Amino acid sequence: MPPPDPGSAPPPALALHDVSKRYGRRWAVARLTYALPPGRSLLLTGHNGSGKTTLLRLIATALSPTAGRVEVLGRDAVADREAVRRDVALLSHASFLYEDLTAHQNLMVLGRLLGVDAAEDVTDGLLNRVGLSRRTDTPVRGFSAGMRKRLAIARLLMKSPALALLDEPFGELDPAGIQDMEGVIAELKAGGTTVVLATHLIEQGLTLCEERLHLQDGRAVVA
Amino acid sequence: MDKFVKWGLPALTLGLLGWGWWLGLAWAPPDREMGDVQRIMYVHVPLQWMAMLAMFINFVAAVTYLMRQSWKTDALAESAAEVGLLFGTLGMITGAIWGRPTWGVYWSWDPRLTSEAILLVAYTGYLVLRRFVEDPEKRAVWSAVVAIIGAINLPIVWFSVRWWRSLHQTQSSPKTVDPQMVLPLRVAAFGMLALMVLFLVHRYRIALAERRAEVALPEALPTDDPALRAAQSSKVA
Amino acid sequence: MRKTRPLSLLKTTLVLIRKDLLIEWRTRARLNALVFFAMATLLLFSFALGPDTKLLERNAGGYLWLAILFASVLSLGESFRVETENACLDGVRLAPADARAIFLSKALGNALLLLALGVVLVPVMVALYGVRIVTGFGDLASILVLGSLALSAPGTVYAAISSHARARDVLLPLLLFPLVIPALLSAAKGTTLVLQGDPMQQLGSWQGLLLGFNLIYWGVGFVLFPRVIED
Amino acid sequence: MIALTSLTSVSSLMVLAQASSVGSGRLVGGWGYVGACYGITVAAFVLYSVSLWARRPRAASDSKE
Repeated sequence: MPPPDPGSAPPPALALHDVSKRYGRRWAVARLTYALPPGRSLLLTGHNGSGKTTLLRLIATALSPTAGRVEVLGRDAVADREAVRRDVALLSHASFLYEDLTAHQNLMVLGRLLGVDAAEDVTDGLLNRVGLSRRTDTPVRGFSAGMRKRLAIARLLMKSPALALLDEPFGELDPAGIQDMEGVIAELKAGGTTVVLATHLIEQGLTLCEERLHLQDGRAVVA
Repeated sequence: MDKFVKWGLPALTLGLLGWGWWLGLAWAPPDREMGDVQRIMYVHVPLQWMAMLAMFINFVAAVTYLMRQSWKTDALAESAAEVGLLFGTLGMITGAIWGRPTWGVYWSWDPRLTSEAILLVAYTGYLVLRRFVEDPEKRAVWSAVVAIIGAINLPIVWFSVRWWRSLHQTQSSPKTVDPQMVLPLRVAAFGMLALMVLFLVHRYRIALAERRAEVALPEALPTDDPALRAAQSSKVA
Repeated sequence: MRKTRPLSLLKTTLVLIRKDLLIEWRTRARLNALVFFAMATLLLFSFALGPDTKLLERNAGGYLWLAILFASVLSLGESFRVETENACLDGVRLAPADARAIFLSKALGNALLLLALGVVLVPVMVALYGVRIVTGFGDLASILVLGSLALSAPGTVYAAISSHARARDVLLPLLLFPLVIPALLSAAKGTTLVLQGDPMQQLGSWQGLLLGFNLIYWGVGFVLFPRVIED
Repeated sequence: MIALTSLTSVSSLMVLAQASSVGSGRLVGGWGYVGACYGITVAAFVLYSVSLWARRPRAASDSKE
């Protein structure tokens, strides 16, 4: 991909060019073409197994497409993998958390990997933000599902990504947690982050996102 | 091509192997020291050569796969490993039987036999790994990595075992090469080569068919896109 | 936006090693169990062979390295089990951390662990088998360091592979054992020479073989590991 | 032609296997070892051929190559 020249309009935060991903004989994502207009956020809907998670993992470069091209901010997700990874953060079903480390240590590992300045202060601030400031020194093994979700979102915020991919962020959260999560997402958007949100809670999603893409058997369906 | 594999190759195999073994068993003179037992050479040595060749094919296919993914090289690597394992095991068994009258024991920790035994265990591991990974793509990549590492290991094993043995005594296997032994060995080796190719071709077809059953091959992108279908049907109408 | 700067390969490796050692420290009960497992292995060799002290003395080096090898299978498997639990390996590589840095950190961390295990086991071996360290501690240390490194580099690649396969507990030793035979052989021979004296100056060639093994497999692992963990 | 050669050689092989007491040279005899080697090898090849035949691809792609 040639880099976008600086004079022209900004590249879409996310562009899919005929993207397919195969697992064995099954096409989890099949010939998906889509471009997200700049400054907008995307709501992904669809039943279980419709390809939402696979699509998010493709965008996050956790998977490579079998065919087609994923572009994030104008950069190819395979050829320019390293740079795309710096811009993208994924909140996935798997929490990416080390069970044997504390909340604080988990965030510090990521902070150091990213080369975050003053990682200690940032970590404390983030733990405070997600309401875990009283449990910072408890190993994750003792956390409830909701607390893991909060810590995972703190992990995502540590990266302050240009594109945030949220896979079922409201799952396993109590009503207060859902409200907090909505606040976090609104904050991310206010800070200039593009959000791609996959959720069953279509109502919440529609208030947060301007665009919508409905998936069925890995294909886009006009909603 | 298909006809050759089906009829020509088996006939060639039987002919060459039969001729070579007849030469080896009846025509060639017995060895000066080992007598008739030496006739094992005409089956043992070609087996070893073909095992090496098959393992080499496996290595090349694995490297090729990592450079450019294709189900064909993956299938070839799998077939070569299995056929190589068969030839290698037989080579080792015949070697051990040969060792009995020559050295008085079946197993002498001769560097060649020992290295081969290690190699065979490594390739058994390779085939077991292939069984235990369900995702065909991951299986192909991982087994290619294992094949490459295993092939690199072979010379290291060879040197280390030879060193390790040389501290005790050097095992020299007497090989007085009579010109009349060369011909049967050559013919038998070509026969064995034909047989290996025959096995390889058939095993490769099986492997490729298995891959076909497991994956929609990459060339076959899904085409039943509703939008596309609609466009086509409108064109027809 | 928060200020971040990309780390060098070395820096990333150090961060990851620090994380792995922190996890080992926080789960030190597991670590203790590993040490006792290795000690029990040493002890069992002496039971299996009966009270023939001559035999034990002569083969002490081999038994030491067999104990380390068995323990290494457990520790290698464990070091990747930690990473697969919540898909942490995905989290690390998407952070992003260079896959080669992940290899280096895992392999170095495991080598460090095996080295520590070796240091603990040597006095146990001396006591159990009645051997003496003849040629000096420097030689023994070099064999321990080279041997641990030699087990952990290919071990890391294979542990990464088998951690995602079915029957991983069987698969790892099946893949690893034939591969590390040269390393095991030279480490055991080298240790035996250290314990029984080296009149014919053979120690150097075994050290050389170990060094060569290390160079090859650290190189191969460095190149191939990214293919193993990236999709 | 080739088939004919193979036929004669197979039959001569069988005859040879029976006349196993003919030995010369320093290490006398040992035809048993020779027979075992050739026998095991041929048996394994036959078994493997059978296994290949049993696993043969049955789909339509059989005729494609």
